[in-house]
Amino acid sequence: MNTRIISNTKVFSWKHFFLQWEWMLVGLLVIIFMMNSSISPYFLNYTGISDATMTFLDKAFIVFPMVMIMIMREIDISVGSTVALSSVVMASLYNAGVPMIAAMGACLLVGALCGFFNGYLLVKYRTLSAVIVTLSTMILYRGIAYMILEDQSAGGFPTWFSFLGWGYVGPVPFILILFIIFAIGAVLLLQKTTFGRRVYAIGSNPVASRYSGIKVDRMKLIVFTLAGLMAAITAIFLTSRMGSTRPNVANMYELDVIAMVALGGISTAGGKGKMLGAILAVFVIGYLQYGLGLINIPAQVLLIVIGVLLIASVTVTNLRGKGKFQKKKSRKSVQKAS
Amino acid sequence: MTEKNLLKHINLANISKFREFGLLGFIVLLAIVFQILNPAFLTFGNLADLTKNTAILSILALGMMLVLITRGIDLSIGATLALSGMIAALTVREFPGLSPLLAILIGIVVGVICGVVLGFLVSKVGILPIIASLGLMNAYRGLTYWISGREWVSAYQMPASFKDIATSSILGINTLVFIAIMIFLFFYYFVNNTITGRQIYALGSNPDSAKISGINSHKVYMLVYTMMGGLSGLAGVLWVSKFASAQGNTASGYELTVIAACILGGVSINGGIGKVTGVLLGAVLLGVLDNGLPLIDVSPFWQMGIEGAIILIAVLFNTIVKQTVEKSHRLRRVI
Amino acid sequence: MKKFGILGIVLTAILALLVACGDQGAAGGSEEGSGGDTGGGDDGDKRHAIVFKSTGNPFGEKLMEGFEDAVQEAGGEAILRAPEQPTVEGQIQIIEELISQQIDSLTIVGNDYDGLEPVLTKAMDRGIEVLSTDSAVNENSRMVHVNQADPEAIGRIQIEAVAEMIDYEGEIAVLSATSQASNQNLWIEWMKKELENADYENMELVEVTYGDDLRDKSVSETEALLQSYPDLKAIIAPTTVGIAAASKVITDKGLQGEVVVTGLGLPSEMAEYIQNEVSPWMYLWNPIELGYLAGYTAVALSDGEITGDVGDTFEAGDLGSYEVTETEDGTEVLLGDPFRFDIDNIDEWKDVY
Amino acid sequence: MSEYVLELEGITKEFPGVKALDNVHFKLKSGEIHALMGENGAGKSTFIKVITGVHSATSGEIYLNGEQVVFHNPKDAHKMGIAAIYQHVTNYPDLNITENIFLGHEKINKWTRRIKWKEMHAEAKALLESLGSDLDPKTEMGSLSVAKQQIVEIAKALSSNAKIIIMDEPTAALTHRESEELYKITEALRDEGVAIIFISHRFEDMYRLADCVTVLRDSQYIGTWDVDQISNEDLIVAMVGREIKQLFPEKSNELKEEVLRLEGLGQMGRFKDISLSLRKGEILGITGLVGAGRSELCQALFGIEPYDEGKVYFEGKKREIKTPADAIHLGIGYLPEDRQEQSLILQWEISQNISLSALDKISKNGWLHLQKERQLAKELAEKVDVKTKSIFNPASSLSGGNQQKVSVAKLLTTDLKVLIFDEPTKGVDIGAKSAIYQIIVDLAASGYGIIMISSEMPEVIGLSDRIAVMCEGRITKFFDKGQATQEAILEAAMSKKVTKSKVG
Repeated sequence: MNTRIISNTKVFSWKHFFLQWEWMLVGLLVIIFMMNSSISPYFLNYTGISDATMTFLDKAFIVFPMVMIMIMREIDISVGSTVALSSVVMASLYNAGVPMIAAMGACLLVGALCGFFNGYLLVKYRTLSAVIVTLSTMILYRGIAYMILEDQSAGGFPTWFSFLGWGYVGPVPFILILFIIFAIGAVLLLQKTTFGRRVYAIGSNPVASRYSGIKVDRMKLIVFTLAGLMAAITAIFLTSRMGSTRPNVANMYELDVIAMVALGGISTAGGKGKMLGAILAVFVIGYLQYGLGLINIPAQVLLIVIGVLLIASVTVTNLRGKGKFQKKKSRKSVQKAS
Repeated sequence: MTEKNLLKHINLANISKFREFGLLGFIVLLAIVFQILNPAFLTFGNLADLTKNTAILSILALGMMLVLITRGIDLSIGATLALSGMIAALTVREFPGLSPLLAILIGIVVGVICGVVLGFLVSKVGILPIIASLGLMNAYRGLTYWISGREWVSAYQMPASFKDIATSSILGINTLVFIAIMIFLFFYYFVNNTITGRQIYALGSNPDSAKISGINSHKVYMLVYTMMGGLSGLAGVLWVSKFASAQGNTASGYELTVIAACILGGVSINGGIGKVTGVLLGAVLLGVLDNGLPLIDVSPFWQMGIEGAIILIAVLFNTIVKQTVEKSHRLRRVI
Repeated sequence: MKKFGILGIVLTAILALLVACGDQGAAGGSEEGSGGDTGGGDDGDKRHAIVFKSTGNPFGEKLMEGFEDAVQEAGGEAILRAPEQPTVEGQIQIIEELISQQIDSLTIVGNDYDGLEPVLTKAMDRGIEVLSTDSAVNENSRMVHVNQADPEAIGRIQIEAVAEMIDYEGEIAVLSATSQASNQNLWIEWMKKELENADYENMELVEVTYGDDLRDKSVSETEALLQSYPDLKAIIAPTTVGIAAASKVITDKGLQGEVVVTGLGLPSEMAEYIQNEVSPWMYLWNPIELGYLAGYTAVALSDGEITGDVGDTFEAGDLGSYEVTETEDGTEVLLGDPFRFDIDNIDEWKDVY
Repeated sequence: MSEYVLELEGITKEFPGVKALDNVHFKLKSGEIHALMGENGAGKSTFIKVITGVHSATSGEIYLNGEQVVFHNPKDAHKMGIAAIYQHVTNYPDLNITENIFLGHEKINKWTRRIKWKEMHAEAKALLESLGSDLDPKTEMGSLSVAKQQIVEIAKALSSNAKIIIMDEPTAALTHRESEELYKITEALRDEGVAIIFISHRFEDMYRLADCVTVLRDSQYIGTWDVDQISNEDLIVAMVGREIKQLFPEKSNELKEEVLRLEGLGQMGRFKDISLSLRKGEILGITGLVGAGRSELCQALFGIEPYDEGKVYFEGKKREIKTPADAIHLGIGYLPEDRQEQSLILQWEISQNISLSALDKISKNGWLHLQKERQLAKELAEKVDVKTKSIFNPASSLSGGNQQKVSVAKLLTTDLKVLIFDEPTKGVDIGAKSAIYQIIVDLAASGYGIIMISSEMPEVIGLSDRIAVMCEGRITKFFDKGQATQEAILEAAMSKKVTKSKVG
């Protein structure tokens, strides 16, 4: 129709590159490593660090889907209960004579079903918010776990099962290998695929996404099911690490996970943040806790530190994109009103 | 669409108009079931217990209602409650002669300070309420352990006057219940008949317009979180007085119960909607469940599952009614 | 660049907070953090750690106090830890941190009987002596258990006490905790066995309820018991929060003398209700002594004085000599019989723990 | 006492990096309707916000009745008797009518500070009646139609005894009949001595109502004229800064075979018994009053809210459309009415916006191929002539018209055969309007079947090959090209008599 030339080559900007939140987290991680090694002589020790890594990685699996969920402006606070329920189902089935592999399969299935149910309710009843749905199912799922196991614990798993949570492949913890594989997958999925692009689109503007032919409902079902599935994987590792399980395990895990995701720079207003940030945040919080644990900081101080760190980091993210952020906030509310 | 279906829709529409009556009906139904299964349910003594146990929950739920109406959320109230309860208890342990009114005041002041911090983070710094209150929840809880030196304050360390706050009565009504009623009346008046009260609804209903209408949104956010904090502080003192013990882990996770009460009471998490009477009924419903389930010999391990199922059903019922009403609005148009 | 300035401020603030915490830990002798600060380990001092169920529990604080006393008397260094919530996950994390610090012994008060087995086994593999106290872990997870009292005795003595209080006649109920810890159910089992005795034929255990160690839940469970069983004569609550909550309800309802409460509770929490005779007496062992004994057991294990096998004997400071004995699961060191708190002695104990 | 109730002298407003108003003058007499015109982005909205105290001017003075005033916040302006009715309805959907009317100046008891509900309800009722509306003031605002909400907004302005009322595009969401109501009310207000600033894109509004007109362009003051002094062409030149010769392009499209046919399509409560057909290369205009079911019909056709009766034939085969994805897969594209909410992701790059509905095309097995995306975006952005330097600029950096072009470019990414344009020129200034018309005609010429919904009669008449008029959920009349006149369409739009719609 005409001859206007529009550029389609991207200009690379170092400034832009280094102003990413992820660098801030990398810096934080370096500082924490320096701090830890200066306050405790036991920190710089390969076995110690790798052992510590194993203790905080179990719940980190839920971070992957939670990042997607929060980018999509939703939230899932039932994941802790999903961990408990799927863990309890797995252990009870095993104790009832089901082979361990099948019990693990059932665990994954239960987790996925829990997540699917959340997603289904959310999609079927559009006016319901995710907070309400998952708050209800949070109580429900744990309630079911209590119905199944009452005050008992279930365990006595085969010896190979403990390898999952405790084992090393060569010098590297098995769980870390699996986590890295999942992490690479998650980063690629969110940043390099159409799936990821759609996740961001839905979070940035759900209405426009739907009008653009994105199957928003199906996407929601997928990510919530994924959250359930990852909660089940967490359940497997957690159960393996404990060797037995109870209905009260993984209490408040959702809050830990949300804290990691928020620290990772994912805004609950949707559409913003990177998977890599959340993955870095897992290690920031994990090693901070470990380092403070090495100098035997009391639990209450640890609580305060984590709380303050969370608020401080989010404050910085907010100040960072203040202009953009506010614009978006108001846009969002317009949308809600309409 | 048959005539009969149409009629059904219109009936449902009426129910939603009187949503509170629906909730009340459900409570009555539940009460009847409990009564049939255990005649001790509808006795004066048990009902007195029930109201006493629901008082604190309803106080907190009213505060949470305002927060939710402004599209916010406060997850730190359990920790605020523990912190202010603990500080009040430590104070009366040191100064047994302290007037109980002053103890209540101390609790409220601590709560207000906690609320102001959260309000500041939300309104001025612009952190999302769920994240800000999550962070503060950790911080306040940690502070509670720190201040108490991880000790408890036990019954014998509290003066009788302090413990009497919860057991005494005013005008023949238990003080806890009396305070809850007073707060209920205040809220009823406040949200319906004062400008500030209506501004809270306006802000939640449409934050952008509120700006143009000259509503100072910072002030309103500060106000609701401060009120929530103050009420948590008050609840903290009442809690400690009621159970005659202050622990570091007091009311851990209680915020979720409070939010559940609000949701049952019809408060919308998307802001703008919520009635004082509804929230009260929501709190009472949870109170009835907590009181009734142990009475009818339900296995203690089933209680949580049953509660979860009832909350989910109530939430779904509410939504289905709402959707049906919208449909019937459309139906009335003849084409 | 403004944003990085802000980040700098934030980080400085966090570091300052940490430094402050460190100072505080070093200054306050009774703080949990005190042990680790001296660090090192090359100076020859043995380091003994104890991990309690959760922080902010007075029983645990006293237990750890006793433990610290014993370890210091023996010339070692005590590390006192507890997770914020009473969870297995939290304890596993702390134990990993302790393993990294290459401690010499680990005393665990388990949040679960079996759930700590993997991590404790790992600790033992790394050359750490592991023992449990108060709330036991299974025999594979530890070398010896320091038992406050024989569960059988605890169970039976509570029935005997309640029988005496209500003249061997009437309905009784049990208000338990969540029974997440291993001991509660075992005691209740022994109570039921004791009740089979012909002496108690006029007594009936009508219900066992669970207050989850939460104040509000324990109160409503107690109220439900009173409503459901108007003829209820006694409540046995073998848990601190439960017994105090139940006593509070009886006090508030003015049922002194009609319904009695007994069980296991902290004297500080129960002083009020023993003095107002809602609970004529109740039992508990001395957590300070229990911790003290555990401390000496830990020291003895790490010095190679004992190995946790049956028949080993060792000196436990002021408490005298103890012997490791055989039980159904594993070996144990038994502190003694539970202590009875009543109106005559409560005043001297209520300020102690 | 000055003869002007409101005077603004040399108002300049700067935002970081942008000068939104540059030395603007404005004078308003009492009892006058003063039109304020200008293209989008000319600074009208900012100007209004300065008058109402939402923004404070960087420099310049405001005189009210000859006295200089300074507004620190909206309340100050409100107290001085200035009220505004904004372009996007700014009400509180969860509050009732009375509250919406009185928000900000509630009637309260002096001593108890209690809100006097009874009085307010009564007064609200009286106000509404004076505006010829029988709404119950206790009704929730959110349940009202847009036109009724507009009436409440006016009542709100009246309730504060405003001497100056600013109406920012009040007719944008209204139909002709509703606009006519609004004109009457506005005139009545003027006759009572209220000064009114009326902002509109519609020339008809201005000619019908205004006494004089002030034009802004590119944040600058261009001039003020009496309405009868200035010709249409001059006004356009003043607004656009250049002459626009021809608003509607020459049409050269050729009608080919049928691509889409609807038979008895219906959706409960929204529309019923819709039968029509569309040929390749054809532009079918659909018009009618707001609420006649036009948008609903097209949204159903696009699968936003599925139809519940009737049949859709696409290229001769019966098809089901349940979701937008179905529709796009089939070859039906939709340009939504509200591009900012329904089409674009403003903070995203232009290229990402363009590729959003064609992610499968720029990917392989789900992996994004960025090079392909950029190529596609560049091609299409150039094709629809988006005025930007780079496809990596965020969509928010574009003007309304160019955003609309990006929305159109989005439709061109996939292999579509039918395009539905829902109010394609809504909120678009004159310059961009004719560009969009050109695009539509070109698209038709290249073989797309096009359905265009519009409330603007000239647009419908000027572009369509055929026009379907809807009224209360049904198609009341079809006009062939050349048959339609504004009057005939209006009559059909308001008639309840259903002409049996012919198929094909």
